[in-house]
Amino acid sequence: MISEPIPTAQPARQMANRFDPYEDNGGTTMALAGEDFCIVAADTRQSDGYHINCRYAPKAHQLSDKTVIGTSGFYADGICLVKRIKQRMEWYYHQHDKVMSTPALAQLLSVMLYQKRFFPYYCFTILGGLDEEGKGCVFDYDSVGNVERVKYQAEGSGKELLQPFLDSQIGLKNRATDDVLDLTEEKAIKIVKDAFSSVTERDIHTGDCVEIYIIRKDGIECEKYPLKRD
Amino acid sequence: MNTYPNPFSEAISYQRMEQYDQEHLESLSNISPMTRTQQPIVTGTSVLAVKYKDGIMMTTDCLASYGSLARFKNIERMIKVGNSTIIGASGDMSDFQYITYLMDKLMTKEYNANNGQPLAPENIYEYLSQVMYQRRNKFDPLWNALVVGGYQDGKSFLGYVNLRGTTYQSDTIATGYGAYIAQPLLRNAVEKKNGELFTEEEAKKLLDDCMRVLFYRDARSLNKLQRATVTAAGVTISEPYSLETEWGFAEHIRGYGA
Amino acid sequence: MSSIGTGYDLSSSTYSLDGRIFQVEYAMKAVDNSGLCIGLRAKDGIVLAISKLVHSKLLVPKSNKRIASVDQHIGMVCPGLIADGKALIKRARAEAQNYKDNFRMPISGKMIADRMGQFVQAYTLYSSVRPFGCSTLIATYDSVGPSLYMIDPSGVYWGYFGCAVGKNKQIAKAEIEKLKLNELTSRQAVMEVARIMYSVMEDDIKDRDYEIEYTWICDESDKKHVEVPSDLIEEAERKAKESLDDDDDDDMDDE
Amino acid sequence: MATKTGFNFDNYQRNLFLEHGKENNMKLPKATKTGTTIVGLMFKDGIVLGADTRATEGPIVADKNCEKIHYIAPNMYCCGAGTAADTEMTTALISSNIELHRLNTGREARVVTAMTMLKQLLFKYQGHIGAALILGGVDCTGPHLYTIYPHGSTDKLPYVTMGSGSLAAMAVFESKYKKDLERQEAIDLVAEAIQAGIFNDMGSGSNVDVCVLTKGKVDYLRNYIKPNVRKEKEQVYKFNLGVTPVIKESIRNLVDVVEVNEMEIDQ
Amino acid sequence: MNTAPLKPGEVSLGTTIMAVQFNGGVVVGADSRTTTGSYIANRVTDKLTQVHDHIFCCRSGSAADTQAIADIVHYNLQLLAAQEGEEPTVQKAANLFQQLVYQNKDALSAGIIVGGYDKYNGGSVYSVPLGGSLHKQPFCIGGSGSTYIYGFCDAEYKENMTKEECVDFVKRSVALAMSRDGSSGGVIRLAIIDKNGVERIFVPGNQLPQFFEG
Amino acid sequence: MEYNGGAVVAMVGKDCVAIASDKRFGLQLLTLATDFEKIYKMTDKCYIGLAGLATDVQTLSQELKLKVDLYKLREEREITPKKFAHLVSSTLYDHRWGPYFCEPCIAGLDSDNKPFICSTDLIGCINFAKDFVVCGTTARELYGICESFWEPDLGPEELFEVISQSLLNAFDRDSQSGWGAVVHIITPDKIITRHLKTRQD
Repeated sequence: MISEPIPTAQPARQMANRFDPYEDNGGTTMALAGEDFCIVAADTRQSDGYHINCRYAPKAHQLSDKTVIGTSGFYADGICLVKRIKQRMEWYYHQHDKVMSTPALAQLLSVMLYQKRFFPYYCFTILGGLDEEGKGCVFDYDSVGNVERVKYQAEGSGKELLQPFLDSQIGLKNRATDDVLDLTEEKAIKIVKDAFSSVTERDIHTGDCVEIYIIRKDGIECEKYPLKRD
Repeated sequence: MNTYPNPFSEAISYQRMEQYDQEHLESLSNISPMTRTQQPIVTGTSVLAVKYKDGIMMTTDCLASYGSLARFKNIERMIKVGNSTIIGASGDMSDFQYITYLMDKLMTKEYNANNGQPLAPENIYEYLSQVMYQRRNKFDPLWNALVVGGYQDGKSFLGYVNLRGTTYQSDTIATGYGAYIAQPLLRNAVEKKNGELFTEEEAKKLLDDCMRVLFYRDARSLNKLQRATVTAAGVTISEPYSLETEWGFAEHIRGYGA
Repeated sequence: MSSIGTGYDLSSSTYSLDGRIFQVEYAMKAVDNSGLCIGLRAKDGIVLAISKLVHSKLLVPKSNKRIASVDQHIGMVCPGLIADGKALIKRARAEAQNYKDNFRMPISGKMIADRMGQFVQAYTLYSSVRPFGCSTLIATYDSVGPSLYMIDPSGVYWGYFGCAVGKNKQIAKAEIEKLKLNELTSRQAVMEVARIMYSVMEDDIKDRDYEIEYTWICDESDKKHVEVPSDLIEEAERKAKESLDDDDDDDMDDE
Repeated sequence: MATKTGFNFDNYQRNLFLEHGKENNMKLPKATKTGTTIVGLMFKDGIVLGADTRATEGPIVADKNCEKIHYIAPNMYCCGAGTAADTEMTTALISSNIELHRLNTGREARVVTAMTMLKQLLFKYQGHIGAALILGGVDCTGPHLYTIYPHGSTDKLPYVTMGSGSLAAMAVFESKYKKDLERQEAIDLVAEAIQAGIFNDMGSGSNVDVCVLTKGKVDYLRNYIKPNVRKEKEQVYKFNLGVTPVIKESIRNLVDVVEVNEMEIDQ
Repeated sequence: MNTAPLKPGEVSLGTTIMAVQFNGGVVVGADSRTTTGSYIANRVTDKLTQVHDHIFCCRSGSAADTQAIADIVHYNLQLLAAQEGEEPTVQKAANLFQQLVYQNKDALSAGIIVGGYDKYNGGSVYSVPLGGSLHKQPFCIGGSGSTYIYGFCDAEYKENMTKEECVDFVKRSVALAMSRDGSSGGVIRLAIIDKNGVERIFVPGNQLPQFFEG
Repeated sequence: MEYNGGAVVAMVGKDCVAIASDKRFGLQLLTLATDFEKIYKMTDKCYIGLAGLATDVQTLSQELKLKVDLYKLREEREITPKKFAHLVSSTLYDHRWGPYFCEPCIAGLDSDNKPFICSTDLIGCINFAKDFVVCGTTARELYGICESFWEPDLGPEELFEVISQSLLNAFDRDSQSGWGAVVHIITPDKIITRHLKTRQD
């Protein structure tokens, strides 16, 4: 309460004493690599605490005809990172007269994240696309630039919920029988949709809509799939 | 057994004091660039804005609070930038005045350049977002949540940016308590229209209804509001006005229980 | 300016024996070669105009503006060496912004004129620099009302009701002096400016490509420095040409 | 055997040590909270209570369809927000005390009695019992609606909301509430308020529960609206039998399988 | 700090409360705002609590604490009245409040004004501020909003006001505090207590006295 | 919770229920034993899985077993899973101000052989679920994967595969649980217990 007699009016002190430069805007992203395609997906909810800021704030961004990036965590950092990458790609294009390849981008991204080692971008990034040979590739990052090339990965607020499902369905882990993964594009999209609808059931930060980018050698397609909005 | 005072104790403690002072000063100077951060002092509460048929409509009240003191009751919390953009601010008023100055500086530069391509609302929003984000990078944020509304070439624009540079664009935006109290009503109204846009009258009524609820429920609000519109005709900010309120149901409430 | 430098004209840091600074006077000559530039202070605003030759048919019409805004309420034109003029405009903008940075208010006409006067004057003091080869007309509309200043290359500045710089400025000045500026509206002033421009330039322009730029700052323009509306310019130029033709007719009659 | 009543503090010191001891910094597991939107509304003939059905553990949905409108007495129900176990146990305790009270007095309990019991209990625990409640009921003195805060303060109002979605729900009430609503209007308004919470507050979600209390009658409309039914999955993830590697198996039979000879039965 | 600060999440009565003597009784008044942070949890609270037929208390501070205290005093006064066979005096009620607040000062945050009428003393006003002291005053203001109107009240208060003057004084004072204090607001509730009983006055939020706004 | 680690999950099938746990016993990131089963038999057709601080897991399991046995002596009947759930709940809530650091999952068939599962939080808030319940350090992983894999009306063997695959893939992504797993499938006439082959890292 406000103690009974206040000597003088006091300025508001509702904010923390020390400014916290980070905000967690939540959201889940994932990517998986097929033989000749790649899928990057991210939900579109932007939240702050228990409040939904916006139901459509895209977290996946197309960088070139062969690459898509997904970031979750602190939205402003994510946007800034994407902007800087696009700028670097532009410079690269003008210097070398070719579009940066996905693996080259992946390396650049790692360096850019590490450059801010002591004031990191608070975002969980996934880069997906086609490599020079036209094969699907996925790169997974932590917030300070550790990078790993993987077949499939989930990141963001729903990471723990999503990853075991991918392990089972795409990684075919823990199976005594000789199951073979025949990952067609249609099947992969179905898995992505189910993965997101499942995460939405249990993770409060994920929902509203998922944007699924399908990267093929002849271009990128973006499919929107509605999720629950509660 | 008697104990003798240590003849050196005073010297030692003095030395320690000095050491402490030194360390203390060092530690102070080490953290001083990080402790520049202030807190909001003179503050404004919610800003509400919606897209409607003719452009953008935005509402704020006229209050600037000093803690819980309703200190200034004739504050304008919206500014016109150029002929097709408006910025509404909640949060610290000194920072908002600085933003006003920045905007004037930007627009003067544009005016002098006179290049025949006036800044679109999107451009002003982008500039503002970058300013806000860069200031948070310096641990010296502009303590505001800002709403940028604009209408140009037949397109409405509505964007939000806060002290950390977080941005989003939406058909309805509300800052401060408005985000919790008004936004549900605004979203509901938009969904009920099924993709159609509000007419001017509908938008006015919607925002007034929301401001009324905010006046009922936000202890830092005032029943003295201004409404701004951005349309093809330009930017207008209304004179302050008040809303009808309802209290009658409370007359016969007695006590808190028994 | 009939004196010959005889060695005292090599530096603006050197006086001549009779106490003149030839470099500054040469700078004024440079201004006199400029296309005619007129500023009129009417009762509710100011009109600026400058004529300029179009050097090449390849230039986009109406490009390469000579009159610039320094702030929303300040117009400025620097007849004379174009590049020097640009430098002055840049400086003026910096001064206007600097004033705003400090005082959070738009700079007054008096202050900007004073600041620019000092700046121009500083370039008459040192051997390492050359005085500006241009005069400066500053048109402002501030809390005191409309005002017009002209700074010449020496750094001297005065407030004017009307002034003319450049080729045939004497004739133009004589024409301006006939006007009752305190009774003129800005609209009428535009007409007058166009008329004077055409009557004075007459000979030079007969066979050369030229443009005249008009700007104003008045109540009609919301106290902002903007280009004069094109319909008004057209009307003014048409009338100016008509009166020229009349004069020609008169001349013929005389003959 | 003498039974001790009340809370058991055996582990209290130990847990302090585990959580804050010199070399320990164990995190206490999160208790289930109901972020929650709960509301109550007085209408012409009684009270309508409403609640969402989401229970959360931090950012995870622990229960998608829990019940937050608790039974107190045949003429009284109570919505709970806050620490789920606390709302659950507090209302159960008061419910039982009210029943005893009813048996002792031989009269239907009054709402104000339950309210007083609740506020005194919560005040005793000084806010440590994290139960924010909306109590509604109809008794011989008419319909009553109260809110009870965790620290034990109460309010008596014609329309109330609580929980993390209370602001969203209150916005709906403040803009649409009217005195003496009809029953269906009241239910619709309550459902709209709860849905404002469900869709705008991430601590609230799933379905709308409604409870209508009128003189001598209670209609508990469990899952009155289900605006968040999960869509059919794109495919079914069934596994072939034997896909999981098993090391050893043991079977405990609960039923003795006896070979019965038909002949013997006949005899 | 020997008084309890507000516990996290506790509901507080940011409050402007007031009690004034006039010839023949007292007028008590209060705003109606209850806040958690700057959210208004209840905009039409009744902070005037009747603890006996002719005795009111005005509550400020923690809603839970003041309600608990008022309930206890209410109970004790009823008991006392039954035992003594006559109405309790205002002073007795005030003493009860003082005891409770003083003895539990480290657990409570409650600032209370007691006002009422009894046949021995007529109208009287007592203040029990945070630490649990007791002060008899001709008029008394309390709560966070009161800081804004001390000057006004000192200037405007007159001894031996009529009932009407007194009501007007309380109304204007509370309205002034409400207009400046974010923690006070809503409606003004008044109660006039004299030998005839209690008369309640209600001033809705849209009919408050108006003052300079700027 | 994070001190010893552990994962427990229970699921409903068609006329059967399954409950499974990992077998790791650790001290933070150090694994001490790989035969620590966290599921305890309470009655013939009711099992409880307890994830959390190992000492509390054991204490609580014994306290509960005592209470269940006393109930049987007093009432001369088996406690039903639902009643048992309330018993667990009130036992935990007794310790509201000094809770046991563990979360139970309960699975069983009631007297009509109707499946029953539930979980509670550490102070006894019951979550009656119709599909699955999870607890332990692997809860988030389990929530996600069960949400995708669980289907209504699974037979005992199908249910076994679903619960096993869910558990195995979930705890592989949790450093604090794993190292073997055990699954109990409770059907009206028998309890099948299977130990699973898992990664040992």
